[in-house]
Formats: sequence, C-alpha cells, structure tokens
Amino acid sequence: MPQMNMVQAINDALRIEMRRDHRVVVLGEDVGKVGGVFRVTQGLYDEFGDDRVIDTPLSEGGIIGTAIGMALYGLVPVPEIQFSDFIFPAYDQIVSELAKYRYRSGGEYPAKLVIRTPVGGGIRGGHYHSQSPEAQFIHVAGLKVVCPASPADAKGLLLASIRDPDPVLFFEPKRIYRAAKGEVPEGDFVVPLGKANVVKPGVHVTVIAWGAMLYEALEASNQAGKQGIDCEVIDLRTLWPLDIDTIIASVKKTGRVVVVHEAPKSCGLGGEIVSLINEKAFLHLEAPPKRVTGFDTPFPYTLENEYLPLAHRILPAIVETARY
Amino acid sequence: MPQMNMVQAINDALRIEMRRDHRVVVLGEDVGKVGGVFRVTQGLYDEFGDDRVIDTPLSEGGIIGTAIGMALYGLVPVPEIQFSDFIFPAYDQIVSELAKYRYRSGGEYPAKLVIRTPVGGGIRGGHYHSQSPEAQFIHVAGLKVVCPASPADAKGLLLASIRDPDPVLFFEPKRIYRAAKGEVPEGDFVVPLGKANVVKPGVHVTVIAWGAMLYEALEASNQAGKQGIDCEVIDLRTLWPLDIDTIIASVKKTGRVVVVHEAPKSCGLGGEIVSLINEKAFLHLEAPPKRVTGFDTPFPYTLENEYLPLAHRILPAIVETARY
Amino acid sequence: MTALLQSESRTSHAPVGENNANDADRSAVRRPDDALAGDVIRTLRHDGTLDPAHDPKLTRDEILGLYKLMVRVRILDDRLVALQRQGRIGFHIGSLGEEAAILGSAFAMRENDWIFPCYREFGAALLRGMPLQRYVDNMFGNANDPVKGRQMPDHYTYKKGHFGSISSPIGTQITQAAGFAWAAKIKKEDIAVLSYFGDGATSSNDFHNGLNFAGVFRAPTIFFCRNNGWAISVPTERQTASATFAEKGIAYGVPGVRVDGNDIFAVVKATRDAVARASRGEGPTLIEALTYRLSGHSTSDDPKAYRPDNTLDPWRALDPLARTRRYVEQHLGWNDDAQRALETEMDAEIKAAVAAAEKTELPSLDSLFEDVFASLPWHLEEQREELRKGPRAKGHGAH
Amino acid sequence: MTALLQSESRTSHAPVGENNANDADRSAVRRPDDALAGDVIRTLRHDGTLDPAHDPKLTRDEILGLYKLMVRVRILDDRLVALQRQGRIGFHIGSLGEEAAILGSAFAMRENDWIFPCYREFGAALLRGMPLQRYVDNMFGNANDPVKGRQMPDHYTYKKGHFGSISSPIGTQITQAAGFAWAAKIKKEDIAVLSYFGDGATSSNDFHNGLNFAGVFRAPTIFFCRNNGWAISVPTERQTASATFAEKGIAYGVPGVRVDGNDIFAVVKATRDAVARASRGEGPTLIEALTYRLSGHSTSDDPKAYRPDNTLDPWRALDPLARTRRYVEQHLGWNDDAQRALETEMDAEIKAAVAAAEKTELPSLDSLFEDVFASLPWHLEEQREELRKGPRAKGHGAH
Ligand SMILES: Cc1ncc(C[n+]2csc(CCOP(=O)(O)OP(=O)(O)O)c2C)c(N)n1
Ligand SMILES: Cc1ncc(C[n+]2csc(CCOP(=O)(O)OP(=O)(O)O)c2C)c(N)n1
Ligand SMILES: [Mg+2]
Ligand SMILES: [Mg+2]
Repeated sequence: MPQMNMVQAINDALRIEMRRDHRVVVLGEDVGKVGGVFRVTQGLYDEFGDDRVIDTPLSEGGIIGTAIGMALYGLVPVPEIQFSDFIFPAYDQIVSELAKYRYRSGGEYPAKLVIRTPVGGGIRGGHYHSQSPEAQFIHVAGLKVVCPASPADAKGLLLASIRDPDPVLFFEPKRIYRAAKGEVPEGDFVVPLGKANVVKPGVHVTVIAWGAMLYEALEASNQAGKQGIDCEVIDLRTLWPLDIDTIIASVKKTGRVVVVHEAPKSCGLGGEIVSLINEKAFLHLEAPPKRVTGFDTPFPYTLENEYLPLAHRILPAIVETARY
Repeated sequence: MPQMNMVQAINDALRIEMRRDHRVVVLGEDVGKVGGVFRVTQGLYDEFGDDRVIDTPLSEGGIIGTAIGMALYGLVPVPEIQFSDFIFPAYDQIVSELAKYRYRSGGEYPAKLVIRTPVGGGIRGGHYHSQSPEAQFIHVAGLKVVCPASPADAKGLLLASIRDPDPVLFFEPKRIYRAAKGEVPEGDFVVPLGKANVVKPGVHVTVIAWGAMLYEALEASNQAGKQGIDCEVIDLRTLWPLDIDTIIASVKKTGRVVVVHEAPKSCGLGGEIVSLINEKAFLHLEAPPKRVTGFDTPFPYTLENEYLPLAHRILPAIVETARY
Repeated sequence: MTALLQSESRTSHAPVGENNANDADRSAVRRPDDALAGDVIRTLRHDGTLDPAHDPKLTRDEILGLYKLMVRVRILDDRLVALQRQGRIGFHIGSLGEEAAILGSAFAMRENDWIFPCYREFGAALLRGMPLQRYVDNMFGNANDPVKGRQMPDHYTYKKGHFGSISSPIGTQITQAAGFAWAAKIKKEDIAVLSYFGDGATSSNDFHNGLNFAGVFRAPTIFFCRNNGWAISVPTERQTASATFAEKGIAYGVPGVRVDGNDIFAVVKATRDAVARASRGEGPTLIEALTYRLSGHSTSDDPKAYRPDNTLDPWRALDPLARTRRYVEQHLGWNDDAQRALETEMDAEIKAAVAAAEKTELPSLDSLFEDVFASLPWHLEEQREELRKGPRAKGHGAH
Repeated sequence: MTALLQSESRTSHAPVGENNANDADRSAVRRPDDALAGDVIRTLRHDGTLDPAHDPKLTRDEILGLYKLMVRVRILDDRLVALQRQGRIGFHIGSLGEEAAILGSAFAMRENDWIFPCYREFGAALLRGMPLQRYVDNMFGNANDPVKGRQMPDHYTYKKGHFGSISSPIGTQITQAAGFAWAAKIKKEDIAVLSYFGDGATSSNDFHNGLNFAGVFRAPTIFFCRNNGWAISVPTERQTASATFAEKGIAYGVPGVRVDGNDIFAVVKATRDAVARASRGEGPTLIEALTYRLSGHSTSDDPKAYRPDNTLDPWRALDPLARTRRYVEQHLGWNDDAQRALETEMDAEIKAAVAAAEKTELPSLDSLFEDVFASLPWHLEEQREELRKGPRAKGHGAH
C-alpha cells in the first residue's frame, strides 16, 4: 500500500469518486486552478475542468446555497469552506436549509452534499483559523459529522461520506494534514460512517478523542502506561451520529472516561458524550468522567499550545481519573 | 404592584431604560411604527421617535452588524430578531464578531449590545418559528444568555442585561408572552444576571428548567408530589454563565436531577449541566441525571405537543429518577 | 468628467420628496402612479386593449384559463382566511392583489422548467398541476399533507410539477435556485428556474449571493421580485435607497426589467422573454413586478396598525382580477353567469377538499422521526421508542 | 421602449472577449489599460503633471510626508516578509503596490473621522499615529501586543488614532462601519467613517448589508474597495459579472466612483470629495480604487501557482511608489541622497523595534482568560486555575 499524508489521501478520494461518479462537483474559494490554500484539490481542475472544479466568488453562503440547489438538481456537490471558522456566513443555509430539507419536504427533496473544511488549531492561526465548530452542527438535527485522524480513514470516510444519502460535514484536522502519514489502500476503499475505532485497547481508563487530538491522547496514554495505567483509546471518527456501542462497551469495562476535544468545553461534544454515558452506564462509572478541552475563550495565537488539550494536559486527567 | 404579562413587562423595561439612558436604541424588523410582530415595542416609536426605535431593512446580518458598529460608537443598541429561528443570517456577526470583540482587541473595543428575540415553541410555528438555539450561542465564548420565565424576571433581567458590560442574548419565551402574568415592581428594578431562582424547594429530585418549560416542570413536580416525590424546581434564568452554586447545592441535597429544555437533546445545554454535575457532585449522585428535551428532529408543526418536553413527559422522568 | 455613478431619481417608492428615509414621513404610502412611472412594461392598457409591443399573444383558451385560475386562487384565499378565523386551520398567507404577477410568471415557464417558491405562490403550484386536496391537506397538517404536518400551513411541495420546497426564512430559495439552474447549465440541459421572492427579500444575504453567483456563472435563473410595497409593516422606501429593485441587477451584471405586476399579459411577456434569454445561454434576468399586497401580511397580521385602509383605494382600482375580468368580458364573451358558475364550482371543490382534510387523521407519531436522515440512527430510534411508550400529549390520543 | 436595464460593457476585468466567466480563458490576467479604461479619476498624468480638475492641492510638506510614508510602508513590508521567511514571525499580509490607495484615502480623512480596516492597512494605522513599536509587537504577539497575542500578526488595534479592530472574516467591518457612522449621524456628530475592503469582499453578505443600511439611513460611510485584481487566486472576473465594482452602489442608492488607485493625488481627491458629501449629510459613497496586488496574497501564498510573474510587468510600470517618486523628484527636489537617508533611518527604526519586540516576554497565562467578559465568571476562573497549576506546554515554560 502506498504511503500518503492526509492531503494526498483526501485528494485521492476526490479523484476516485469524481472519475466514478460524474455527478460529483467540487466548488469553493481557490479550489480550482491553485488547488486550494492547503492544496487538497490540487490537480483536479486539470483533470476535470472548470465545470466540475469550480473557483467561486468569495461567499460561503453563496457556495453552500448554490451547492444545495445543485444537490436538488441531482449533482453531488462537495463544497470546500476554506477554514471552518469561515463557515458561519453559510450557517443559515446549513442549519435552516440543508439540515432540514429532507424532513421539511416530507422526503421529497433530500439535499445531499458533503462540506469539506479544515478544522482545529496547530498552525498558529489565532481566532479565525483554528476553531472546531462541530457541536454547533451536531446540535442541529439532520447533519452527519465526520473527522478523520489518519490518511486511510480520511480517504475511506470521505468516500463513504460522498456516497451516504445524508448531508455530511467533513472536518479535516489541518494540524495533521501533512504530519499524519500512513499506508492508504489503493483504489476504491470505504470506511463506514458511524463506527469508532479502538486504536489502543486497555482496561483502566477510556480515552475518547478524534482528529489531531487523537495523537495527543495516544501520547498521554503511553505516558500513563509508564505509571501502570492501561488506557483504551477510542478514535470517534464519525462525530455524529456517534458509535455509542463502542463507547459504552469500553466504559462498562473501564468505568472511567476522559474525553478530549479542541473546541471550547461548554456545550461541546464532550458534554454530550458524558451525558450519554451517564444515561447508559451510570452504575459502571467509578469516577466522574473528565473533559480535557479548549478553554471557554476565543482561540488564542501566541498561547495556542496552552489552549489546546495537548498530552501534557490530558495526562493529569487520565491519572486523576484512574486514581479516583 | 401592577399586574403585567411578559410583553408588558418587557415593554416597561425598555421604556424605563430608554428614558434613563439616551444611548439606548431599539432596532429591527417591524419594531417601529407597528411595535413588533408581538407588540413588545409598542408605543416606543411614538415616544422616542425614528432615531431611537428603528424599522430596518429585512436583514438580520445588517441589524446585528450595524448594531455592533453603533455599540462601538458608544450607543447601547437593543436589536430585536423577529424570531430566534431567524438569527442565523446574523450568526457570523454574532459569533465571529460580537462575541470576540473585547477579547480580540485586547480590551480596547468592547461591543456591548442586547439581542432580544422570541424563543421556543407553543404557538404552532413549525420548523421556523419555534426553535431554541441557546446552546449554539453558549458554546461560543463571550456571550451571556438569559431567558426569563416570569414578567417580573423579564423586566428585571432585561434591565440588568442592558446595564451589563457584556453582550447579552435575551431569549423571550413566546409561548408565555401573554399567558404568564404576575406582579411586577414599578419603576427601576433589576434582577441580577447569573442567579438562578429556586422556585419550589424540595428534597427528592432537582428539576432544572427555564422559560416556558418552567411551568411544565412545576406542573410535573406537583403531580409527582401527589406520589410523594418532593421536587426542588430551579428556574435557571441566566443560561450562561449559569448559577453553578445553586445547582450543585441542590444536587448535593437531592442526589437526583432532571433537566428540561425545548431544544434538541444532543449537544444542548442539558448535556452541559449534567456534565458539570458529574464534575462537581459525582459522589452525591444517586441516579443518572435525566434530560427531558425536544427530540433530535426539526421542530414539527402538527405534533408540536408531542415534541415539546411538556409535563406529561417530565413526570415519568421525575418518577423514574426518584425511584432509581 | 464625472465618475460618479448616480442612480436615477427614485420612481418607485415615496410619492414625494427626496430620498431620506431616516427623516422621511413614514406615513407616506406608495401610490400606483409613482410606482408605475418610468420604464415599466405594460400590455393591458386602461382602455382594455393590448399594447402590441408587449403582447405575449395568448390564445383565447389560455387567457380564459388564466383568468379562471386567478378567480379560483382568490376564492381559495378567501376561504382559507375564513377557516383560520374559525380556528380550523392555524395560519394562512395569501396572494390577494398579486395573482397576476404569480400566475403570469408561472404560466410563462416551460414544462421542464422549475419553480423555487417563496410562500405566497400556491396559485403557481396549482397552475403546475398540484391537486387542490394536496394543498388543503397541507393547510391542515394532516397525515396526507405532503410535508407530513411538519411545517406550517402554506409550506407544501410538489416535485411532480417541478415546484420546490417552501421554507420560512426569507431569501434562502434565491441562492438555491441559482445553484439548481447552474447545475442544469453544467449538465447542458435547457431548463430555466423561476425564483419568487418579495421586495423585503432583496435585503437578504441570499439575494446578494444568488444574483452574484447566477451572474458570474450565467445560470439560467429568473429572479422574480414581487414588489408588493411592503415587508410586513415596512414599506419599500425603508427597504433600500435604490431607485428601483430592477436596477439592483446592475450590481451583478444581471439585466433588470420592471413590469406592471397587475397586468397578467405583461407579466407573461416579460417572463417569457427572460426564459428565452436563459434558453439562449444569456444567463439570468431580474424581474421586478410592481404590485400591491391588498391584504395583511398573513392571518397573523393586522395592517390597520401601520397602513390606513383608504390608502389602498388607488391600488384596488388596479386589482388584477378586475382588470383581467374587464378584458375577458370585453373581448372573450365572459359574463356574470360564467363567473357565478365558476365560483360555485370552486366553492364546492374547496368544501369537499376541506371536508376530506378535516376527516384525515393526524400524522403518525413515528413520522416525527422519519426523514431526519435517510434511515433512522440509534438515537432517533431510542427517542421514537420513548415517545411510543410514553404518555400522550393532551388532544393527541387518537393516533 | 426597452425596460431592460443593461449594465455597460465590462471595462475592468478580462482584457478581451465577452463576459462569460464559466467559459472564459482563466489564464486571462487583467491589464492596467483595461482596468483603467472608462470613467476613472486620475490626477497624476503620465507626463508627471497634475490634472487640475482632480487636484487635491496638497502642500509640499503633505506630498513629501505622504511619499516618505509610502517608502516606510514598503520597507516595513519587505522586512516583515524577511522576518517571516526567517521564522521569526508567523505571518504577514502586506500592501505591496497598494500603498497609494491606502495612504491617500487615510490621509483624506479628518482627525475626528474613523477607520474600519481590513488587514492590509498598517500604513493607514501608522498615518493615524500608531507607533511602529505597537505594530511590530503585534507581529510578534508578545506581552506588549495591543491585542495581547490573541490574534494573528497584522490584527492590531489603535483606538487613540480612531483605527478599529481587525478581524480575519472577510467583510464584517463593512456593516459595522455603516452602523458606527449611522450612530454618529443619529447623535448629530460630524464624523465620517472609512471602511476598507478588497474586491473579493464585495461578494460577502456584509458588503450587501453594509451598503444597503448605509444607503437607507444615509450613514456617512466611505466604502473603499481596494480592487487589487485578486482574491487570493481568484481574479476579479470570477468575483462578479458587474462591469465595475463602483456601479454596485446603484443597487443601494449609493454613488460609486472609480479612481486610479496607484495615483495618490487622485485617491486623496476622491476620498476628500466623499468626506465632503458625508459631511453635507448626503450619505455614503462607494469608491473603487483600481490597483494591483504585486505580492502574493500573504506570506502563506505562492502566486506563481496561478499567476505567471511576467503578467505583473505592466502593473509594475504603474508602481505607485515609483510614480510618486518621479513626481517628488521632478517637482519637489527629492533625490537619491534623500531617499537613501530615509531608507537608512527606517531600517534602523525597524531593527530597533524588532529587537525590542523579540526581547519582550510572551503574554501572561492569565491574559488567556481576561477580556472574554468584562470580569471573570466562575467557569473561566476555574479554567485559569487549572492552567496556572497544570504542567506547561513545551516552549512556554518561561512565564
Ligand atoms: C430571515 C427572516 N427574517 C424575518 C422573517 C419574518 N418575516 C416573514 S415575511 C417577512 C416580510 C417579507 O417581505 P417581502 O420579502 O417583501 O415578501 P412579502 O411578504 O411582501 O411577499 C418577514 C420580515 C423571516 N421569515 N425570515
Ligand atoms: C469569510 C471568509 N472567507 C474566506 C476567507 C479566506 N480569505 C482570506 S483573504 C481572502 C481573499 C480576499 O480578497 P479581497 O477581498 O479581494 O482582499 P485582498 O486580499 O485582495 O486585499 C480569502 C478568501 C476569509 N478570511 N473570510
Ligand atoms: Mg413585500
Ligand atoms: Mg483583492
């Protein structure tokens, strides 16, 4: 299997699907000729032309609004939002329209598209090139939300997302766009939505993470291992609807949980996971579930590494939870 | 003390503050001559004129964007969004700009305004005249969020919100705009932000609610009382930052919690409250905290009363929690 | 040389004085002679003849068909308001006074073309073949409602007639229409898309996005602005300082055209021209149809609070129904008997549809959870089970 | 009679051919002779004289002052790019080629007027008195950074100089500027607000909202569009199908004006005229300054991927610095010695500021939690305590 980084794997997935399914179109700011500011769509313009790889005017609302129209027509648009921080001008089209289209039309008009967008910190982007807005979309019924942590998953989950009948927000952790490398199956290859990945089995503490923070969770778990704490690390992969079975099975085994995410703590996905665990495994809990997250502040520039829930902040949470 | 409904109490608060503080301006769709589609601003146009009670073009982004500019100039804008479902075209100005202005400018440019908007179901408004988007704003650092349940609180909290130095989202539960009546102190009167109200003391189960659902929580608690279950009912009032002390004190007493809200369950404020209780009162919990909420679907029209977490759905949750 | 691009003096809005909204006399109400001044296409002259320069050359049957549909739409409107007043339906938003604009434009579209509606165009849906029963079932939100009782009344769909999904947020359909048309262009299918919206909607983000994208990508979209003078209580002169809505197209390289929206002949002609442009690959057109909202905004609105009733008189004189009726009476032998017969027939149809709708059960509990996703995920399955087994809300014990 | 409001043929964008973006040759690059055709205000003629019709009548000191500032801005730009390449700062977004547009417009504002910046206008901030050190501290995000290291480089503030807060989302400042100006009008204060943005930003929701509200409420706003030909890799002809950006004002009843943005005299004149209009209560003006981005979009961008370097040559010939230098040499006795002295001085200033900034400590941990709200709520207090006591991230052990 070839080695790829995440950018290459996503590019590979797009190319495969655009060759296979002529309804797939890519649109967004700078996605065409230059191949995106992160070069994820590089080469697609040359292969598929201006009608299928489309540089748009600078308007996220226009991108998503027209993509919905394209989807209603029968195309399968894969719009890119340059940074997930810039998705908010399109928020109305996403939450009021895209998320509700199938439901509000009694099933007559499903609107299927996949919004790709780089997410999270780690590139010194400050307030507006670093945020993780997944919870703002999960709370809204009707959207699936995905965030891969490895090149293979990025490819397989993106192909699954494009073929899924529902609208998907596909968050790409930009911190590991090039840093995460690995073997990626050639050709067609799907990783099913809704299935978490137990990256490291263990018995003492369940650590739940996704995207770039998975590596921090693994690093902290390894360090905890040196103190005799054997963590089970779960990569959520699909953030919504999440793989409740894998989570609950693990918690029933360990009785202890740490959830990690970059987004601010309050009303984040971490809180939802903790609450679901309460509902489904209360009597198994031997320690209060802990959340290690971004702080409830805007995302900072200089102190980025203090803000992020990196290994040095996850480790004490694991240890505390294990020793509770 | 005069009897007022909630519409009258809010109108009274606006009038008092506009008389007292000439920086206060009201703007929005239909807020002027006609006094708002719910008539909350009725009479203000006649008293304060077109420069302070302003009918705007149909653009929530324009309303909030210009209101931020007005606030930077030194006015205290109190924009109205006609239904909180229509706040999303302004979401970018609220979450990217308003919420971050003080922080991102190193404290040089605080942007203070109060966004008033009717919230929640109960008027047969279907998808787009019924939603409760508080969690989508709480998750974003930098905003205070308020939701009164009584006319007196509506007045006192609104006056506190306008005088608070931070931006406030002021959600008005439209289901009880006219149904909730009560005595309201005359003249200047403030209910401090950040303080919950223990509406009914009790020892068996803590029931946390706000807005229109408070009355359903009370109704269910009364019914539970007939089965010998003595609920403590907390009206949160300020949804963010919430009154953690009151919540934790109650849970330490009861060991059992039911949280009620209209918004969809997943990643809602209920999940945050449950998680905070886990973090701060884990060993006091004698039953898994329960959430009785809107379902994870768009808000329906015909089956509105099946969707809402009304008393008939809260009661079994209380009983189950009490008997756990 | 002056490089100042001045817009022309205002013709469409405030009858007198200068454009200074903030100081303007807010009681000023748009009069038709101001609104219809300037470069406005009109076909049906006051003397009852048609201006050959803008004659769409409709057949006798077409004209009578359109007239009859206008009458049906108005009667339906009237009955729905009554049903709402009686508490039998929850809400209605009608098209009183705007029938010519709505029916003329929908009529001009070809069979394969599509309509992306706002919320006042049930007449267009009927024209595209939507059964009356389907519409009335939506008004009652019952089990036969095409949207399964999930949205408010007047939020139906009719895909078979190429009629899109209605949502309440103002303007969103404009951008979607542009995207739909653009997709057709990419696929080299000769279809055009008609997008309806009001004067208020021109202030929305989506107006800007829809027109800009359609302009850049030459999407075959017809942006049809029903300028009915009001956005609830806000008059057009508070909506924009541009002289007309049509000229907003300049900002997007999209040609704009103004048409007498109460003249069904002119509306058909202007829309057909736009369809022809689109079909020739020349891209989008913005049509401003000058009309007037003769009713309140909806059954929830009391227009007396902001608009003295007598200001409507000059517009009532231009009532599109009356104007068309004069034409069919003068030229096509229509008479009171025919009118009465039509009204009776429609009355009976509506009564039957209402009776059927009222007899139909409510949507099932399970329908609450369907269609959020293509299939039910675990959390919705759990929530469905909770609702199935839990006690029922009052009044919903039946299903 | 034709009611079709056609926009004029395109003058600003693609050099040849028709306006069919979707089919257009994407390698077409805007040439100045196309861009500057039509009704464009120019003062500084190619022969080095000033057109009296558009002469802002600057004094010798004013001209020399502006020229010197242009030079300083360019040198600063150059050094900041070098610092970024050396890894000493994280990012820079510069104004290479756009100095005349930025400095001329800022210069035309009166002392009490305000500026709502985009991200390329550090020259305007310096003109408004912002100390160089303040700017450089922001580039390093250190403890003296006016925004406390919270935002990226080039996102500073300078309230004392009436210079607003910079944020990355495109366009948001446009609506805020309109609101600020509108508030001043309500308070009957004679101030004007200058809002900067790029050609790409005209596609944003906020352009639509800001211009519409300013038009309706006659807010004294000057909307200054730096049309530099590109939005990162997207050329202007893909941004809009309108013939010019200035004519977008028609959609809002806002007069539009086009100016040679590389001609500092013309820019001063056009902006002063707009300020005078605003001051007379005539409301907003939209200025399109025709200029060109001679650098990449930012230090993160490699323009070679979409723009062959030689296509810049005609624009380099119109370099605003060179044009102004020719003028001051011809008319005001400027010479190589003066130039060298200025460059040496600026070099030293920058070196000193950079040295000071690099020596300055990072923002405190506690600063992470301040200013989210006016005072610290319980949950941020808890989070601050957690950070205070917890282990430090690598490389941040110092504070
Ligand atoms: C985004 C949004 N904001 C506000 C509303 C509330 N609202 C419903 S209709 C309406 C006025 C619309 O006016 P116009 O576009 O002229 O259409 P008309 O009703 O006159 O046909 C308003 C403000 C809404 N539905 N959506
Ligand atoms: C809402 C939003 N979308 C996308 C971006 C990413 N982005 C930053 S600058 C830019 C291009 C801006 O072009 P223009 O407005 O012409 O300004 P210029 O950089 O040319 O001065 C883009 C797309 C952003 N900052 N904000
Ligand atoms: Mg209207
Ligand atoms: Mg540009």
